Amino acid sequence: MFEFFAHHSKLIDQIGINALLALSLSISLRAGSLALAQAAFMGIAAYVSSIGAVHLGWNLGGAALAGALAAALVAAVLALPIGRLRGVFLAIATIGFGEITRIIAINWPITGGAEGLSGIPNDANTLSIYGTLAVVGFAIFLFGRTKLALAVAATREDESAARGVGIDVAGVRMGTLVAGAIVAGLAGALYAHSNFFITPGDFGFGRMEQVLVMCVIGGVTSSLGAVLGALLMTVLPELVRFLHDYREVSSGAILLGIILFSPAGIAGLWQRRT
Amino acid sequence: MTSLGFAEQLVVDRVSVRYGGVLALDAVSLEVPPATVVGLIGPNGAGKTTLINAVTGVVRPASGTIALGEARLDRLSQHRVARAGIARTYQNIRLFGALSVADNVRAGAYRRRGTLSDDAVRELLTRAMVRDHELERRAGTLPYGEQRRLEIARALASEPHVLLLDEPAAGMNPRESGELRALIRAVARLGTGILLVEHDMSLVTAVCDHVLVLNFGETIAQGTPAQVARDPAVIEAYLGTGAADSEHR
Amino acid sequence: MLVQQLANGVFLGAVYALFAIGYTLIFGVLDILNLAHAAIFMLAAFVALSLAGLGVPLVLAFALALVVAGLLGVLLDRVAFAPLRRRNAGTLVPLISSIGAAIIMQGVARGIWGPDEQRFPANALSTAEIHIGSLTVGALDVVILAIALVLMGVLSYVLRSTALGRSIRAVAADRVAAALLGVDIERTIALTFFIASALGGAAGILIGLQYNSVSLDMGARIELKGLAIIILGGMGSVTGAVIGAFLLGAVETLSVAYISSSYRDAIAFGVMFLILVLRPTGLFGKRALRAA
Amino acid sequence: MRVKSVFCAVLLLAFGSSVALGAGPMTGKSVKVGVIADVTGSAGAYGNSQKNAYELAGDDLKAGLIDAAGASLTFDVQDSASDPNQVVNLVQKFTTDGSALMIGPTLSSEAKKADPIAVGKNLTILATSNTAQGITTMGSCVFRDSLSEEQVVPQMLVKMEKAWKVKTAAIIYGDDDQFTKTDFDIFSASLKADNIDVVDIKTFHKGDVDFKAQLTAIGEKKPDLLVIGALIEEGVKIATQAKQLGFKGHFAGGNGLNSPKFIDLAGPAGDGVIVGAAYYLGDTRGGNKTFVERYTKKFGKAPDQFAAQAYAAAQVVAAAIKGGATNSGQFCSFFGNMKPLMTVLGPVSFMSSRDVRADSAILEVSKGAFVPFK
Repeated sequence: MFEFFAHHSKLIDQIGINALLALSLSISLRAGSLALAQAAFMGIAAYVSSIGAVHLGWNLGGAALAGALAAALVAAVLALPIGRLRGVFLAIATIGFGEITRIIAINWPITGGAEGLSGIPNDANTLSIYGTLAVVGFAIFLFGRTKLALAVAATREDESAARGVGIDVAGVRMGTLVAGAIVAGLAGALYAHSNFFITPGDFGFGRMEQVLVMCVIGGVTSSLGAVLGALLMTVLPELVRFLHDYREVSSGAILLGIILFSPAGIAGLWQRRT
Repeated sequence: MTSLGFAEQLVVDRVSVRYGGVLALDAVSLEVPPATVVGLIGPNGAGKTTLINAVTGVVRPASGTIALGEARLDRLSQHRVARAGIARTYQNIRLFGALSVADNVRAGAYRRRGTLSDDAVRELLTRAMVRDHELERRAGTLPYGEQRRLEIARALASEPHVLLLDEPAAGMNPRESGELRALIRAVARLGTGILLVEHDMSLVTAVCDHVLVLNFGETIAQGTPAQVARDPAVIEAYLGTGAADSEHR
Repeated sequence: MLVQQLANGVFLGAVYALFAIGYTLIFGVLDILNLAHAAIFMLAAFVALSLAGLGVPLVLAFALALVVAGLLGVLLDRVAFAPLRRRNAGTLVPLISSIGAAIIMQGVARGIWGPDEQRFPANALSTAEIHIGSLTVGALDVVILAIALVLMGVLSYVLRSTALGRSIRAVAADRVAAALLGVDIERTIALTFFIASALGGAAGILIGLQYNSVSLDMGARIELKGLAIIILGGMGSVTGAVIGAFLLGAVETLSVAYISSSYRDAIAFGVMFLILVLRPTGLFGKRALRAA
Repeated sequence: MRVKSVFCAVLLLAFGSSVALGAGPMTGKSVKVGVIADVTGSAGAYGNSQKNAYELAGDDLKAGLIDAAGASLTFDVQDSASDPNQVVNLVQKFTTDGSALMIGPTLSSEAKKADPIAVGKNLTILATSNTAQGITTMGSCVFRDSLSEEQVVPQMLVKMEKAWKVKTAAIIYGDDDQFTKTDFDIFSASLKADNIDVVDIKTFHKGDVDFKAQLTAIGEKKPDLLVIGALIEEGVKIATQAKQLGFKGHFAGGNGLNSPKFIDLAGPAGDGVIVGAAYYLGDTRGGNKTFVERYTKKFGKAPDQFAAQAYAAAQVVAAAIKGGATNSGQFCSFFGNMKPLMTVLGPVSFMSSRDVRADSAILEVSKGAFVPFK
C-alpha cells in the first residue's frame, strides 16, 4: 500500500484537485447557472497564491486563503454584469471572461507571462489536498441541510416561482458563483503549490472543458458524482496507457459510452441501481 | 397559522402600467382587506395579469402606489414583495418540478423563520386538499389537479397577508372546482385577503365578497357579484366586440 | 492602411462566417452546442487534401469532401445525439457527448494523416495578387469570399423558400408542433446535420486553401471564436452569425492595427462580453432563424 | 453495488499494471531509459518526431549502427498528450520503475513542472527540446543537448548585418508560448546589442492562421529585417503572407523554423528566410547521412531538429553505457565529463552549466532546401 502510494502520489493529488474543481462547478450548476469561469478562478488564485509565496514568503495556508479570496472578489464583481444572462449565453460570456483573464495573465509582467512563474514552493501535499477536499465536502453537506440549499434548488427549477416565494434569485446566483470561485480558488492554489511552476496556458479553455466533462460525467449537481467524475476522468488517460496508439480514440469512446449509457452521469447510475 | 386580525390590507391606488407606448392599466384602484375575497374579472387583454404583475413586482407602475398596510410595495423587487407577505399561484402551474412535494411546500415557507417539519407540511397539504401525501414524490409527476392544489399549499405555506390566485380553477372538473370554492372560503375565514382572477363566473359569484371588472386597462364596474352581473357596461364588455388579444405578455 | 486592414478583416470574417453558420444552424434547430463541429471541419479539410493528392481535380475534391463531411454529421447525430434526444437528456449532456465524439474523430485523423501540418499540392492554388491602388488582395481570397457568400446565400434561400427549409424552421420553432403538422422530425434533423456539417466542412477546406495549411488542431483553434460569433449574432440566427463573423474579423484586425496585437483576443472577447451584457440574447436573438 | 465493483476493477486496472512493471530491479547490462514525449495533443507534431527518433535508435542498436557495448538499451517512450498532469505522472513512474535516465519532456513549460520531481529522486535528466532559460539550473544532473537560441542568434545577426547592412528590424512573435516568447527576448536583446533599430513589435497567439493585420502594420514601417519568433506552423504563414502583402525586407527566424516541414509548407515563399538552428540536415558528420536516409525510409519524411536532437540523445546515452554508465549517478557523472562526442548534431559535449556545447547552424532557405548561409 505504501509503495502504491509512493508511485502514484502525484496522480492521487491530481484526483483531489480535480475533485475540488468539479465540486466548484457543481455548486454553480446547482443554481442552474452554466457559468464556466472555473478555470479562470483557479488561475487567479493560483497566481495570487504563488506570487504571494514567491515574493512575500506566504505559507501555504495564507497563500491559499488569499488566492481563494481574490477569486471570490473577482467572482462577485463578475456576477453583476452577467446577472441577466442565462444558459449558453452565460456559458459563452464566462468562457470569454476566462479568455480575457488568460490574456491579461500573459501580458502582465508580474505573472511572468508565457514564460511562466517558477520557484513556487512545493508545499501542498496529499494531506493538505484531501484535507481541503474533506472540509469543502463537509461544508457542502452541511449547507445541503439548510434552507438556503432549498433556495438554490428552487432557483434552478424555476426562477420566477422562486422569486414568488421570496427567494432573492440574483443573490442566490451571485452566492453560488462566489462559493464556486472560492472552491476553485483553493484548487488553483493547491495546483500551483504542487507543481513548482505555472503558466497562463494551465488555466485556459481546455482546463474548463475538462472540469465540465468531470462534472457532467459525475452527474451535474451531485457532489459525490462530481468527485467520482473527477476520479474517473483523471485516471482514464493513465488507465488506457497500455493501448498506445489507440489511447486517444478509446478515451473518447469511453467518455461517449458513459454519457450515452447514463445521461444522468455516474450519480444517475448510482441512484438507479440502489 | 395566520389568524384573524394580523393580516394587512392590500391597497392599489390609481396604478397605471405602460408597455412601450401602450397603456395596459389605467389608474386602477382596488383594496383587498383581510379575510375578504376580491374577484378580478374581465375579457382577455383587459389587464388582469398586468395588475397581478404590478402587485408582485414583475412590472413597475408608471404611476400610482401599491401598499400592504403601511409598507409600499411598488418600488420593491419581486422577492421582496413576496417576503412582505404576498403569495401567488400561476395561471400556468409553476411548481419546482424536480423537487419533492415536501420541498415545494418548504420553499413556500421561505420567508418564515426556520423550516417546516414534516407534520407542518402534511397539515398544509391537507388544508390545500392535496390528496397524495407522499412527501418525497417529485412534484412534476403529480396529476394536474394535484399540482394546482400543491401550488396553493406552497402559497399558503408562507402565511401570506394576501394571496393572489391566477385562474386556479382552470382545467378542474366540477367536483374539484367545488372543493376549491370551499378551500378559498376557508383560507379567507382565517384572515388572509384573497385576490382571485377567474373566468369561471359561478366560482366568482360563489366565493367573492367584492368584484372588480376590468376592460382595456380600465375599471368599468365594481361591487358585489350580483351588482356586477347586472351592470350594463359589464354585459357590453363580455358580449360586445371588445375582446382584445394582447394580454399575458 | 485602414483600407487594407478593413479588407483583411473582411476576408478573415468570411472564413469565420462559414464556420459559424453551420454551428448556429444546429443550435437553432436542436438547442445544443455541437463541439464536434470543429472536428468535422478539420476532417473535411484532410479528406479534400487527400483527394487532391490523389490527383482528383480540386473542384471535385471539394464537392466530395463536402458530402463526406455531411455524412459524418449525420453519423455524429445518430451516434452521439439521437440516443440522448430520445431520453430527453437536456442540453448539457449532448455537449459532453459531442466532446467525446470530437476526441474520437481527432484520434482517427491522427491515425490516418499523422500529426504534422500539411498543405495542398503546390500547383493546385493560384498565388496571383490583385492590386487596387495601395490595396493588395490575393485572387484566392476573393474566390474564397465569393464561395463563402454563395454558400451563405444558398443556405438562406433553402431556409426561406424550400419545403426542407420550412421543415427545419418548424422543428426549430417547436418540435412537438412540427410533428403534429406531419414534419418528419428525425429526417429533418438528419438533413440539418448534413447541411450544417457540409458547411462546416466547406469552411475547413476553404480555410485550408486560403492559408494553405491543414492540421489536426485547425478546428480547435477556431472553435472558441466560432462560439463568440454565434453568440454575438444571437444563437440560432444565420444572419446574425454572418454579421457577427464580419464584426469579429473587423474588431480583430483593427485592434491589432490600432490598439495592441497582444490584447487582440481580449478585445474581441471583451466586445462580445459587452454586447451580451447589453443584449442578453445577442444581436439578433434566436427568433431570427424561426422567422427567417 | 455493481457500480462499486466496476470502480474497484477500474482502480485495480489503473494501478495494478504499473506496479507490476515497476517491481523489477536492474540486472546486468540492461538499461531502460524513460522518455516523455507529447506524441498526441497540441505539441503532437514535435513529440512524434521524438518518438520516431527513438524507434529508429532502437532499430539502429540492433543493427549495430549505434554501439552500446552490447548492453540491452531500451527507450520506454510514453505519450504525455501535451497535458502537464500526464507529464508529472510519467516522471513519477520513471522515478519508481527502474529507469536509469529520463529523457524529455517535450516542452520547457512541462519540464519546469516535471524536472524537480526527478531531481528530488536523483534521476538524471537529458532534455532534447527544452530551450527556455532555467532548465539545467533545476538540478545538478539536468542536462540538455538542445542548443539555446542565445548560443545561435548573436552570430547569426552579425552575419546578416555583414551581408545586408541591416539598419532596422521588426519582430513578430507568439506571446502565449514559452518557446516563441524566449525567441523574442533573445532576438530583441541581440538586435539592441548590434544597434539595429527595432521599429515595430507585434504579437500573435498560438494557432493563429491570419497575420495580415500585424504584417500590414509592420509593412508600413518598412523594416530591413523581419524577425519571426514562431514555430513552423505560424512561421510558414507569416513568411507567406508577408510576401503576399509585398514585404520586401529579409526574414530571420530561430530554431522553431528549422524543419524540412517548413520547406514543404512554405514552398517558394520560404526562399530567403534565414534560420539560426542547432541542426543541419545536410551535415555528414556523426552518421547523419545514414540517419537521414534511414529515418526518411522508415517514416516517409526527413527528420526535423526535434528528431535529430532526440537521436543525438540516444547516441550520447549509448556512449555513456559504453563508458560504463548503467545507473542514474553514473550517467550524471559521465555526461559531466564527456569529451566531445560526434553525433548527428556534430560534436557534442556539456558545459559546466550542463548546457550543450555544439555547433550552431546558420541556414538559408534556397530553392527548396536548407543550405548554410555564407
